[in-house]
Amino acid sequence: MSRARILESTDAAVAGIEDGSTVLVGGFGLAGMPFDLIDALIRQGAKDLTVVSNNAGNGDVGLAALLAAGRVRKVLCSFPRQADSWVFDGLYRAGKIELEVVPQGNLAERMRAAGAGIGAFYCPTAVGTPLAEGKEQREIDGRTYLLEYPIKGDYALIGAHAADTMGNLVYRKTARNFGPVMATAATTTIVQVDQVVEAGKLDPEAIVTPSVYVDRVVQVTARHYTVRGAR
Amino acid sequence: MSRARILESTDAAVAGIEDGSTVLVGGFGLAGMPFDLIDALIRQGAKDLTVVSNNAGNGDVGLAALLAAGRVRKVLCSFPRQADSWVFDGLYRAGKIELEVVPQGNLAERMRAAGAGIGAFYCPTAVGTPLAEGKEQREIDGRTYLLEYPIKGDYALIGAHAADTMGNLVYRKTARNFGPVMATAATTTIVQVDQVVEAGKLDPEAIVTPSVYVDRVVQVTARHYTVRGAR
Amino acid sequence: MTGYAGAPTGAGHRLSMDELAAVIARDIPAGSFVNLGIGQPTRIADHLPADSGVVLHTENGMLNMGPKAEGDAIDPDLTNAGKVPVTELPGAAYFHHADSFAMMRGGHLDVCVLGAYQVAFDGDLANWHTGKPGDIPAVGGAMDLAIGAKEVYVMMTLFTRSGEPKLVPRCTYPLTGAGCVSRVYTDCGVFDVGPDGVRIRETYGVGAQELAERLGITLP
Amino acid sequence: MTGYAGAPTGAGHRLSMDELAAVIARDIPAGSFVNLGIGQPTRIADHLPADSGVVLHTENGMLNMGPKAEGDAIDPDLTNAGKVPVTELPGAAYFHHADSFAMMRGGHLDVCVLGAYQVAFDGDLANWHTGKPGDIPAVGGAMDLAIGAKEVYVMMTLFTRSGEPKLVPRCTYPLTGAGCVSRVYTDCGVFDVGPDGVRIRETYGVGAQELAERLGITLP
Repeated sequence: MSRARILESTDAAVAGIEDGSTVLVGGFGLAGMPFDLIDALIRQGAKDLTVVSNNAGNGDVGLAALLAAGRVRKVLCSFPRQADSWVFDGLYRAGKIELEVVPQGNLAERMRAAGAGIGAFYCPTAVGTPLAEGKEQREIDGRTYLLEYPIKGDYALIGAHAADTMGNLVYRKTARNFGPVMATAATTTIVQVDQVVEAGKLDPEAIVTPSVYVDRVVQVTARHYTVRGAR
Repeated sequence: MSRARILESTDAAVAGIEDGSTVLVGGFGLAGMPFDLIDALIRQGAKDLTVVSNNAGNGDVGLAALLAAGRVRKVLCSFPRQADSWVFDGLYRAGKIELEVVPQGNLAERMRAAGAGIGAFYCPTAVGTPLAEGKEQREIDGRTYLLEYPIKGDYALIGAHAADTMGNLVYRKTARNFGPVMATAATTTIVQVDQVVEAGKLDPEAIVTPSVYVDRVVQVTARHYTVRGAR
Repeated sequence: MTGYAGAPTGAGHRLSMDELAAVIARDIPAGSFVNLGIGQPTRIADHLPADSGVVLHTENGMLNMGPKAEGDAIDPDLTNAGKVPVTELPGAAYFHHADSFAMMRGGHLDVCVLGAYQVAFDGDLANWHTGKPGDIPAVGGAMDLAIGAKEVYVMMTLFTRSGEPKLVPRCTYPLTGAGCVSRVYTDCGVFDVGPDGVRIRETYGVGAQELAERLGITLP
Repeated sequence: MTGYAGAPTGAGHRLSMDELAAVIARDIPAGSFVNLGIGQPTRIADHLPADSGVVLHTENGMLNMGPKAEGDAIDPDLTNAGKVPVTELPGAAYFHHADSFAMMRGGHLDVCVLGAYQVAFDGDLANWHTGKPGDIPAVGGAMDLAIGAKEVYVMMTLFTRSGEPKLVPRCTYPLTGAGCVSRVYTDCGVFDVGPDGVRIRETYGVGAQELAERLGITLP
């Protein structure tokens, strides 16, 4: 990918996302969720989206707001049902949204595979469970594995703590979660950060997402929510 | 794995390595090579070893010295033939050592798979080449892949820059190379570091190898060599 | 646990969930790397001795997690897998989700303690889905946790509110993992499970004989 | 390249390897992420304009590598893939080998430039092994590089010392990658290769007609 662009607005950052796109949305619950990019995506208007994210929205903000706006056709996630996932619950029960449940580690590893050029991999998770149905099974060295395929995104919307002007990223604490993996798995990675610093200001030993994975960066005023409820 | 132990000597660090073990040896050429642990391993006397490392030794130090001592039955590596790999070259031409050549990225990814509990993976590297011989081949989404299996070590000997008292590790520049991957792929990971600091002194955001992967740590006086020659 | 409807009627003292958490904390070897599932298992952290050297993993990307955060210490960027704000201990490390689950799947954690709907005598685990038609399925990290740690312990009440045993010959709920549980800690007793079947380790407030009859197992 | 034995006999000026490096540098789009193979391709770095914004990747774990280190700047912990001490530019990042090759294999680099023994008209590449019985095989990152970048360019002399073309209908040396090369830069000219066969883009010191005859290709 060629050099990351530092943009002036979230609207510019989400420009061009097409109807029908697969969008990887960062965050574990609300930690690391790119609220401002999602709000911009709602304004931008792309619809019929497939969203890949760990959860299916909390409360009425972020991903939940995108779902409420009716822009999402399908959700791939590990944990849609939460204490405060009323938006998703309502859509799902009304048959207005499709759901594919993927174990959390498989969600992460399948996106990593997409980013790393791995065609498929044998994974021990979910063997013998209903989520193994329809999957190819194989014994290797006496253990049973399921064949899992990559999950690739057209776009990733993620949140990070800081970017340098080249697009290198660092994160904060457990808000790191899916961001680094999604950045590798999407054709176009769009990042909201709390601050942009000059290239050379981030410790090269501590950069988590190297610039090659980042396409668009926008600085936003940090907004945080705390959720109550189960994962 | 239970808590890492900080040991007083390299001899204590390599104690118990059995004849016939598979030993993952860090370093890319000399950068990151655990010279002191290898010297201790030579004193310790384990023989009939299978060594997994990117190269097959440079000059007369480090891995080359272990080879010269006649302790290695087989080498898995990506690049044995170098301007200064006379020890390996001699043993190989005399039929005294077995060689398995593995593309560099596959070497890394197969060790990652071992550490990550992946049973096997489909990889596009080496398709259509002599190194594809005997490997299972598969088309996925119109591209051809080879099935690659994990490489697991009984021991890993690696070099890092600093450890904290819990065993968390940071590296320096390109000396990081195979260390973090090997630490995940071995039953017992033994690390030489330039310094040991109190837990809490390393930035939790910048730790590259978390303590769970580290079994034994020993502090040594930094020794560095620079090589001339091709990779 | 003071008398839920389904528990045995013996006069003895069954363990409260807090007492049970203390029992499990006692059984976790010093220096272990441990993942405590959301819900009841989280309580175990409060019972680990300060010098246990146990390091807690949370699958959303952290090792050496500290206690729940209170007041000003609450940081929305620092939560556990249950999305509860927590703290960090000296020597903590952060990593992304693929690395976190690689750590688990690769067998690097010593112990994982999970809640359960049902555990089978052979170690099958059901804890993610009731299988009822109206329920929205949600698995989270349960299946990854189930197959990941070296030892998977379950912490649960032994009986449902309506008196059905939750330690069963064969799970009727959809499985989370097959043959993955090695030990089951309950208010009425502790059990080893696995390929050789179920074995009572200790009992609380109820005789082994009565327990065996309620569960339909044979004492050795 | 001043007259190696096998080159065409025309009186014109064939490019030196340094001139060729400048041509390749010119063709690399600004802002690209690029891996330069060991040997001749390394020279390309010296010809990239300061404002090109090209970011160099070295597969031993670094992005935004700077020029070769000299004197006191030599740090044994900082080398390129050829194990030559190098420097770091502002905005550099370090990562481990699995991450570095994931970056390559995942198609995130724009251009990779490699040396070669032979390239076939369809883009097959041979650059790792002569196949001679006495030779010790050594592949390094060659096979990973060959299939990794979006565009794989080759930089080589067009003929061997004994006058054999190195751009051939079919490689006789063991392959490094199948159909992976898109363009071949040589002292005598630049060629597009691939599924549609070979096409001459430009020539240096020799006519297209003569070149076509030497290589056994037909001009359009």
